[in-house]
Amino acid sequence: MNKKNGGISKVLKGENTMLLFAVALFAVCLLFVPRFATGGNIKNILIQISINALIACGMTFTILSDGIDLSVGSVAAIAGVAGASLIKTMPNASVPMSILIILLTSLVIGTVCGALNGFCIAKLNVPPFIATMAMMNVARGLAYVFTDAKPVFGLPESFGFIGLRELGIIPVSVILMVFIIFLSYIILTKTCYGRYIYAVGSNKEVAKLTGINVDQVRFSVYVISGILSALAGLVLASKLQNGQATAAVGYELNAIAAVAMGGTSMSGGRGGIPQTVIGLIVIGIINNALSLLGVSAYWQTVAMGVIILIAVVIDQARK
Amino acid sequence: MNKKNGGISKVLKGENTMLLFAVALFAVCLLFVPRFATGGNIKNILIQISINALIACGMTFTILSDGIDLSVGSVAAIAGVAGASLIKTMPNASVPMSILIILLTSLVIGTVCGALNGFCIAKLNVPPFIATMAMMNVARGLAYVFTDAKPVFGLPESFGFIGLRELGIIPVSVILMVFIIFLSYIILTKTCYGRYIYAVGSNKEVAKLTGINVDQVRFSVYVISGILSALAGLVLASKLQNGQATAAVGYELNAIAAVAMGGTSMSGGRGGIPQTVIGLIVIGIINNALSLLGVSAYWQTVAMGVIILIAVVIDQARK
Amino acid sequence: GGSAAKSTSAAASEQTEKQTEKAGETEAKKEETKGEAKTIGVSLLNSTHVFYNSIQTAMEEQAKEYGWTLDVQDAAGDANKQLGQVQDFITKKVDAIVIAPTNSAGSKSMIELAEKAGIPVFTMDIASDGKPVTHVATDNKKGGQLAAEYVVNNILTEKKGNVAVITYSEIESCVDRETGFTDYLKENAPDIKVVDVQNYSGDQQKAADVMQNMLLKNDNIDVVFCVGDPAAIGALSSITAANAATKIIGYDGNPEGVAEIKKGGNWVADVAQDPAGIGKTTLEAIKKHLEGEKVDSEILIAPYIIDAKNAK
Amino acid sequence: MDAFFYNMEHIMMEERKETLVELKHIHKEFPGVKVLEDISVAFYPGEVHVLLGENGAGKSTIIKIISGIYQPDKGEVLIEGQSGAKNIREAQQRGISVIHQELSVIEDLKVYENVFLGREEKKSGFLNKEKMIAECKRILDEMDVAIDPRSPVYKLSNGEKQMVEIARAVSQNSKLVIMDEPTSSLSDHEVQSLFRVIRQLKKDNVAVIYISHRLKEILEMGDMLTVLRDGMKIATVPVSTVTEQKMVEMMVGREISQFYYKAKAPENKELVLEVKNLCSKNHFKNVSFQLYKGEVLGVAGLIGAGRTELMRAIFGADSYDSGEVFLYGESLKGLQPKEIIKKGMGLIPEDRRGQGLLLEKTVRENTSLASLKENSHSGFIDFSWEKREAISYIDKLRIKTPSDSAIIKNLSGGNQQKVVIAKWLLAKSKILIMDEPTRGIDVNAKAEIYELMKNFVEEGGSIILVSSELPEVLGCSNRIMVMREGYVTGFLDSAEATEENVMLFASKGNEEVVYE
Ligand SMILES: Nc1ncnc2c1ncn2[C@@H]1O[C@H](COP(=O)(O)OP(=O)(O)OP(=O)(O)O)[C@@H](O)[C@H]1O
Ligand SMILES: Nc1ncnc2c1ncn2[C@@H]1O[C@H](COP(=O)(O)OP(=O)(O)OP(=O)(O)O)[C@@H](O)[C@H]1O
Ligand SMILES: [Mg+2]
Ligand SMILES: [Mg+2]
Repeated sequence: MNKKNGGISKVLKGENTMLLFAVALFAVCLLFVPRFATGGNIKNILIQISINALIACGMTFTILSDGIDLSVGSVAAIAGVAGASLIKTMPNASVPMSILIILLTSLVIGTVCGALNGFCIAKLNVPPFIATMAMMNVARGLAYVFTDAKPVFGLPESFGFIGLRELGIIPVSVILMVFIIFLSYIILTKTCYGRYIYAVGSNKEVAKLTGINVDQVRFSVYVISGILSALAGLVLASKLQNGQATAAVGYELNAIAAVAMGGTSMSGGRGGIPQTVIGLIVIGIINNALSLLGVSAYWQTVAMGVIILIAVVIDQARK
Repeated sequence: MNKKNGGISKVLKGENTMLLFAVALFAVCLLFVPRFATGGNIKNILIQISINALIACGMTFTILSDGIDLSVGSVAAIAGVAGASLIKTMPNASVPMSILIILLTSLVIGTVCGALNGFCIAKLNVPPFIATMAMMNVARGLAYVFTDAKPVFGLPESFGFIGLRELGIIPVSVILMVFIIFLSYIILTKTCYGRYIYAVGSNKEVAKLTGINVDQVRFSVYVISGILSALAGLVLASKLQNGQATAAVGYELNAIAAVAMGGTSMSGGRGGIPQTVIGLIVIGIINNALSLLGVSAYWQTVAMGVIILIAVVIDQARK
Repeated sequence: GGSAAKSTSAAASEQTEKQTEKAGETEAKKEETKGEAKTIGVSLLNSTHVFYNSIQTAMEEQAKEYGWTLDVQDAAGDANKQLGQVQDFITKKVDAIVIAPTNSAGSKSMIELAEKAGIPVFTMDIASDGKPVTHVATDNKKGGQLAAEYVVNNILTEKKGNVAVITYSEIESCVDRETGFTDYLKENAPDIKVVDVQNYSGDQQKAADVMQNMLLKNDNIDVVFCVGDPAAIGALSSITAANAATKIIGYDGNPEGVAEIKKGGNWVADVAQDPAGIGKTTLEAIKKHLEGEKVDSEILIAPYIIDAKNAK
Repeated sequence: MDAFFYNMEHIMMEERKETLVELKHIHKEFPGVKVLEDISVAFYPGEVHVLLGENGAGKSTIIKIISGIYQPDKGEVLIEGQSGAKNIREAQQRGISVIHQELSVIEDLKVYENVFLGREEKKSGFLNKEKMIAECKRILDEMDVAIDPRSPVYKLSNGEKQMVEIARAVSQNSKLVIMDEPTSSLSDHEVQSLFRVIRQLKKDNVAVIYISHRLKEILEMGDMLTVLRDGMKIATVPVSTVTEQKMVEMMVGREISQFYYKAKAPENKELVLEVKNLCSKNHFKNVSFQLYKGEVLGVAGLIGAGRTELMRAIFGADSYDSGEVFLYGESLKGLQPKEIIKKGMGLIPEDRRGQGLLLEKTVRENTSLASLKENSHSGFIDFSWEKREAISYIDKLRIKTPSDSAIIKNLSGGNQQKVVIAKWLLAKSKILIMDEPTRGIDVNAKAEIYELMKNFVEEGGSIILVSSELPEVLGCSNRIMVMREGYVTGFLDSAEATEENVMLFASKGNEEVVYE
């Protein structure tokens, strides 16, 4: 909580420019984008960022530890495919059963992929960029082999609970997102483990000489990232009611963009979940507004690039 | 030349494992892959790596300076489109004229895109990952806007000179590749400028204290990368006899893979062109061999990931 | 196949004419009734692909004629992004939604969402696992068959020889073209051997590379079937460079392909889809539906062969 | 008294004419801290001008202003009568070279590349490597240091890196050479080489600004002395007019009665740590020694003797080839620092910025890092404990910092070092390995640290004190182990330890290896 208050008071003092930018952007959209200011649309934005949010939380862990995880999209795809195939064998699965399957599959697939990444990085000393790029190929390839590039569909209704249903007026996927964001925030700011991630990301040698198990920390962040990516893949499959090997291509860049845009340092040690959340919101608002404004697809690409740049430039200029 | 001898003697001493790996891989392919050992195939491999080689040389500069350039593929696309559109207005262009157009377009487009990247990074202090990711979006988007996503075709014969013709038995694109590799090597190892790139990549603060113009160095590597990417885009357009906004998608990862695999540090200061060349060759051989062996597309993806990983793990284990 | 295609598209254009007339007659009436200036939300699979581009152009022309507004979005091959776009369309309260789904499965939830909001959904090109009002598409398996027929009837008339395929393994509709092609040969000309199938992943340059490798690996390839025109362009550059005699059959009917066929080189034929037909027919179906008429749940636009004879 | 100094300064200024660099009424502030107030001082060619002051007094800030890194808020810098340098490059071009307080070499480049960085020799546009290597070798030989010009810098010991930086600065043919604590990681032998170089510079009429916390050096080398206290100038006087006592008084504002604190050697020898035949290729060979409860074991040697490598190996940070380390009779073979720390050992590394501190983090976070887990509630950090302890150590060690949440990067070097010490005191270590613990620390703080050490051993702790400053080793240790080129060449106890004896062991050959 400390930090959050810090964040807000910093904004008031004009220090956290990116949050200021997000607020300004939101205000501009409220005024100028038709139908932006409806409850339904705000809900849409939240739903639209929820998948990226899960992945970006995991990415925050790896980037803070001075790593990176390029395999997130592929892990999401393979988990989605695996979960869909599994649930397909139970046409009458109940909602709790579906949720159980989703959580179990995330845990298993995410842990396996993440542990392989983590092992190569922490134990075999492979640069994170390479190790996770290799995993990106391997997981994606296996998803193709497994499904022959055909979507796995015809899933039981109950499978859609997490991705499609709402509890009251709040979509389940949004609740899940908020929960994961909160959990990640707590881990990173309130626990020793979180502090160790920052330490390792700031300076591995110092961390080691201070008695932190650097290998363990580096290993574990990839497992976390793997599990959250797999979970994202399953929410995606649930939302789309199928699992497909081509899902989530290029999501690593979206997630990295959200993390880096908020101000988390790409070389580790500085930043955190609040920054990632701001990045997610800014990107989510831009995407939504451009789409509501009916900007052509090509110009959307250009505009996205320019706005991200402007946001970061303003942020840097203040420092 | 020193370095090269150094490289070879190091291999003999078993120090440069990645080169050893490349040699072993080559030997295995010679023995077990049908038709691998033909002159025609060696030529094919060289042609196949030539585009990536141009981009990877530029990438080596940015990575050595502790940066990265994600915009290479988009810059290649926009340059290809621009060059093709330009040459299309001269249906009877001669070969020298075509070459001139290609070189001029590379220079102009590459310099503009690279300078924008460099300006944001060196002057506005935007993290390289973000700045070049923004450029990746902007350049790609503009290429689409410019062409409405339609290929620019119906180009004069002469435009194919660089991409398709051979001088004697050596393809022009291969000659160009060798020239650019050689030039990059000389710049990085034999000039003050090259030395400064290493210094900046190794430690910006200290480099600044020793009076190196850090901003200038950081700026210029992106211009170099831009020009080489644009050139790659034009060679590609020449080879395929059209310019396309969708060209070279995802080429940044191929180039980074080549650079990083050879052993150049992702955080700058260590590595160089010989390492990149080894990386290019290993990736080229793997791709070619898998294709010759008729491995299914899905398994090719998996195999690529696994082999890259094995190579890097062996390399790390030796250290 | 070719004749069927013509009849369908002829019928389609006749319909168009009729409707335009009708629209002219009822112009005065329409101004009174609300909702004549409709807004249609369109989410394309990949607007950077020439094929979808042509669909878009045709739709825009048609919409202009109707006085409608089109809101075209690009899903860039990402189902999740497409879902987001459908949600945005619902927010915008469009009158109808057109989806070119990114995959045969997965658009069901989008259709349901829109239905809940009372907005009719139409699909194009790739069939959905949900129930749209109407689905307008090319038959991709059929397209593959057409290419194979062309090989048997016009190139390897002795029903003997070697053919290869450059496919796009990650895209289902392209894999359908591949299987349509190979299955037809297996059944009707078993002596024509498919000696190699390679993936180009949508990258022209990769198509050039795999073509190079295929030429080296196989002593003789008579024909290469490319599941998309970009692959054919890549293949052409390698075949030209190697001075090989391999003939190319492309797929899509894009202008650059037609231009090559007219030149009379190695690229001899192309399976043309009729993107303009798909676009127009879809809008027509929407119009009918909004005016309360009943429309067929599936309208197939048959592909047809373009070769030197009918290339224009 | 101040008036007296002022007059003297005045008289001397009139005597001499050409100033090389002159500061006039310089003010400098950082957000929230006034660092320099109204500083005026002049530097002359052929003169070694010493800047003296406690940690955080503003010495480094002055040299950063002269060398164009910072611009003053008020006042002006004159270089040869012209206005000051706007950036580092310009300062360099105008003949100013600097050895910075924190090691400033590029680790990935080779020695000769570092020495010539920014002013490479060229032949027809390309680098002339042969010439640079030869030239570099000549410079290093002149300085009497045996470093291969072709060796990558990351392979050198800290002291060797420092020599490389010195070589770089003095070979630039500058008009002014600024040395900010050049000797902080050098032992006597190298200090003498450096002094030879400085004497040569003086002969060549080069101006030298010299900063050091080693008072003896100042008396030996300095011509003029400027003393700073809390960002203000106290006085500028000729070195010949002061004594060590006087300097301390001017600097601290009071007298320091006792400087070194040596605890009594323990009566009954209770073995704590035993090292047996420890070997590591290239670094140290066959090292054996014992450490007893309540004792300070000094480790002396010239640079590159392998002391740092040995300590890291004992601490589990590096692996070794053979031999064994026993802590309370238990072998530490294969253990990581994490486990060894749990058993009660702590290491204060020689390179505090690279290995001791998380520079971007706060004083509080750095202080608590080693004991976070032990004081957590099932994995959750106890924030109130953390803040309490951080503040209490800021008090106890008199760490000069705006608050416990100040970013440690902005503290002066000496205060940073105190935070490292606080970290291990808080972790309740029983055995502390201190590698150059007073590097860059002012006399006052040094005395405080020595007192801390004494209290620590008196309460039953043991210390291995690695230091290149002989008086410190002699003054604080109960026993001294001397190393040379990776070998232990001898042990001296309190009674027989003199500078001469230690130097004898530190520079004699392996064949004369003597064990206790
Ligand atoms: N960038 C900065 N931001 C804020 N405060 C700073 C900064 N740099 C230095 N200071 C403060 O300025 C004061 C003077 O620092 P300086 O480095 O000049 O001291 P010094 O005399 O060189 O000390 P030492 O002997 O420890 O090296 C210190 O209190 C330090 O905390
Ligand atoms: N990473 C390394 N790789 C290779 N050699 C190294 C490495 N680190 C240190 N050395 C060598 O080991 C020797 C001992 O270095 P060490 O740092 O232990 O010396 P030291 O006695 O602590 O000296 P100093 O007082 O200079 O710190 C040095 O000569 C150095 O060249
Ligand atoms: Mg200082
Ligand atoms: Mg040392």
